[in-house]
Amino acid sequence: MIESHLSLLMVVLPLLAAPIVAVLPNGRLPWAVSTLVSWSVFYLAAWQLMNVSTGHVISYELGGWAPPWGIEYRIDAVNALVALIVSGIAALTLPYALKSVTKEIPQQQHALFYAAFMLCLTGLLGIAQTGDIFNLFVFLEISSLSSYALISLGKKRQALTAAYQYLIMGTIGATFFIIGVGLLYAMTGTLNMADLAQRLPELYEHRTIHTAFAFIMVGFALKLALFPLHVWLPNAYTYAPMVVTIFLAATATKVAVYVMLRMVFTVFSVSFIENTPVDELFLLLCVMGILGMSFYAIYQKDSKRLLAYSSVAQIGYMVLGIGLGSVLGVTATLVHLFNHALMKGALFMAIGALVYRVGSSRLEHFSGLGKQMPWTFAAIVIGGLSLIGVPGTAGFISKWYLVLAAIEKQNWLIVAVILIGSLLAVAYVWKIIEVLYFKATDELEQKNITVKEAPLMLLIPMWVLVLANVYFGFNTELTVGTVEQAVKLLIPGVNE
Amino acid sequence: MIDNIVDITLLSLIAIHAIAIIRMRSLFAVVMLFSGFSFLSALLFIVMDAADVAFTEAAVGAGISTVLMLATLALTYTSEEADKEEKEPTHNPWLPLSVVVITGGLLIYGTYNLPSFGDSNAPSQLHVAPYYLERSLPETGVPNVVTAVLASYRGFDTLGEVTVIFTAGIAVLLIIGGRRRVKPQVENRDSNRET
Amino acid sequence: MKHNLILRVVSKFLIPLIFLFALYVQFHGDFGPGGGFQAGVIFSATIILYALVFGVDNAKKVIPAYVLRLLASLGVLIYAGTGVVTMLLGGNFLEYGVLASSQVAGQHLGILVIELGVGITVMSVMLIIFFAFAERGRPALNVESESESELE
Amino acid sequence: MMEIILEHYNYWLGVIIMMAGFYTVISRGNLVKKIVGLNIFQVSVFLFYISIGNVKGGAVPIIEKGITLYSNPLPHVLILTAIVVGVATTALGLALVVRIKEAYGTIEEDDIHNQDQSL
Repeated sequence: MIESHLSLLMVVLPLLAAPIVAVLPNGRLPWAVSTLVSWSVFYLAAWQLMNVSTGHVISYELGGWAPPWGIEYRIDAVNALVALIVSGIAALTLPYALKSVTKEIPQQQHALFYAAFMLCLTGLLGIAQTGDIFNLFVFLEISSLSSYALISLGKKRQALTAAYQYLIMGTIGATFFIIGVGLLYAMTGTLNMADLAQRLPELYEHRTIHTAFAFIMVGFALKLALFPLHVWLPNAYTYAPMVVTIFLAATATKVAVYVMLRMVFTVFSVSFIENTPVDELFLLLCVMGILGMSFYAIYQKDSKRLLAYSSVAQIGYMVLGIGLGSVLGVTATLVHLFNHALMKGALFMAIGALVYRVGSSRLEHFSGLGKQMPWTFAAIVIGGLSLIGVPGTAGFISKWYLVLAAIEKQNWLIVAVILIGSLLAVAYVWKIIEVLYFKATDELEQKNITVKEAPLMLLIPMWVLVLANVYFGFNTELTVGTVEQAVKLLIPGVNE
Repeated sequence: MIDNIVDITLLSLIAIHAIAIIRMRSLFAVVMLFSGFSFLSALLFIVMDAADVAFTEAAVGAGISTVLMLATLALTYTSEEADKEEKEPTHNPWLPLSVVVITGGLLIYGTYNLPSFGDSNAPSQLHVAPYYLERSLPETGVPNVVTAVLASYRGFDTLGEVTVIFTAGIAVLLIIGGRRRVKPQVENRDSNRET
Repeated sequence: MKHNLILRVVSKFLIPLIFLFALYVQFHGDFGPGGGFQAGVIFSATIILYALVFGVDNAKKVIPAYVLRLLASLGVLIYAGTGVVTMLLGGNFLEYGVLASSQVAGQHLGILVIELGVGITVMSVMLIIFFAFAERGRPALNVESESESELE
Repeated sequence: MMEIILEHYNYWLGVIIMMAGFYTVISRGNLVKKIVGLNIFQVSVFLFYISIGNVKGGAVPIIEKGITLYSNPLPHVLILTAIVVGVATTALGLALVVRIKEAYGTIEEDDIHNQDQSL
């Protein structure tokens, strides 16, 4: 009994913290409270994952009303893994935020900033935990509204237009989603995901169901920035304050990918997808996204924008797994979901450390910094290797499973695309490294400026993620083990 | 039948408002038309037995949203630009038009299997809803079923809703809280150096 | 509008009436249409009317900005706190039945309390938004006189 | 034929309104008008939900003695929540518009784009 209360507390803790933080005096207190809350939530998430990794499913009836009449929290290994990613990244981002936010956000806004951050965390965790399709929409909007506000706090004025653009596209996405939910409700009379999964199969032939599925998919393709609906993402990630970029890049799109997985495999099913052209369409868009966006990344002059385009390409890899629709494919998606959060988190934190010292994220301002900030530079190298997918890093594991999934389906085109994508990743990662280490440092030496290594408060969270990238490159028990458990629940009957 | 006539009339009026808003270029007129649009929608909600929704839509759409839009217009146009017209659209309308036609076409296609309007045997009226209508009074003692579902059966959604409103408050304070501050011109250019 | 006598007198009549109506909507939501959200909006309308007729500064004296922020937080805390209390009393989150001796009485109490939370938050957030827009229209402050700036 | 129209006209007119709103959002360059379009788009989705819940001859779902047929309360509840979400989004979007005007001096998308390009 108590265990399921704890699953709910994970969402309610930051929800309670937000209004409290909002009225605290500006200064360190809002930060301290938020950090404490994020750590407790992380602890709960780890505990929850241990609980469900054996195949046990936690069901919690909100308000004491049995589903489908009340709202249900239904947590299996998939939810728990996503919740762990979100809370883990939050628990690392907040310590990092102390220095970074002080530099980027005016002090009179700190309490509100951390309140918005807590709300964003609440929303993302709420999406990850819920088993009710409309409740998901409500928490989606909590996370979206707070992230619009957080993005708009960037220093440059383009942050405002980026936030506005994201607001318009995000709201269109959310509205498409509720159109789909409405159609499903009209046909089945229920909003509970498990209940929907039971009632839908007899309606698979209906046009209305096909339309509903299309709207839900387009809605979330907008939210997760699937090529070609990604246009909001590069601007948002480039102009948002550093901490916000780190947090959103590592969590927000992952949660959207999770929702897509949940919709495709739990609410609908593999047999439904096989009779629609959706899987082929996904594969096509992913191939175009991976190649196009990786190529685009090479030509960027701003480090944040470069990594943002790389994110769009990486989202392609995740959706690729969904498109393949096999056990291996979904395993690859979930493993990459986890690993990509680690590598993008580490890379953006390292870029954040550079920005902290030089005040700009343009590559030309980074020249020669690699020698002056060796720890940050090493973090970028390892993070970059993981992004490319070099053996010995976490990135390799997810690419490996993806290639296996493609070979299993004998889809050699996909295998080729994954390999070319990795080569392109080498090119854009090299671009950052080249500037940092091999570009002449004349300018800096002439002016006799020495740039100090980033402060420990930035280095520690960064290196925790870097080491995680290496650790999960060797020890795959937690990631692949849990994920295999999760996939059994998503695609039942295939593994047994 | 009379229901249908009222229904069609209101819907047509609403559609006319929506289309007029596309064509109208005076922003003040657009906002006023939007207010009318919301008000007519509220009327239609009443016709369709959704009193609570009508009440809220009238207060929010015709009230708060309109006031906020007018405030924004007042803040974004100086007195010299009193005409407050949007610029002539410069882009080719074919791309957005085709997106809209495809989306709309898909939706019309999707309504094919929808139970007919007002059908009391539709799946949506048979599964979860009857439970609320039968049990809410004995279980919660609240005769207004909408309130019972809102506050109790789906109370967690409403907690989320309050949180959304709270988020909006926080967000507006973050974005436009406090008086506008302007730096002297020289410094201003400097801070936009990299833009 | 500050000097229009008719407006001032009429609004002095109207404000208490709208206020009463807001209270009616707040507490009558169980039986008729209405509830916390609608009541909050109507209640904020009384203050907005006051601000339009008597000026934003006077309205802010009635409810200062920090009070609004406190109230907005308070409403959310009342709602979520009710859930925590029901948990402590041995029920699930927001299971109002445990709040009183009988299921129906508990539900009644729970719904009343959370609707109050909704009303408070909605009212204060609407006012926060209104004041933010109203304040923004004033002439800009020159930052040199202040230590911190938004553009920094 | 007449029957199909009578059974579905509510949805169809709803779709037309929906698309009018959607078109306003994606084709217009004025930031305020985009927000208006977004609102129309959302309200039309609300109309669609309430249409789903409507029962011919049903009453407002407030339990009273002697009435047996009510409209479906669940879509009403969902839409109450969605309306609130909509107004929150509108407020946030308009606040951003105000700031964009302060930063760029215009609220036309093309002008903003040109300014960012030229810098």
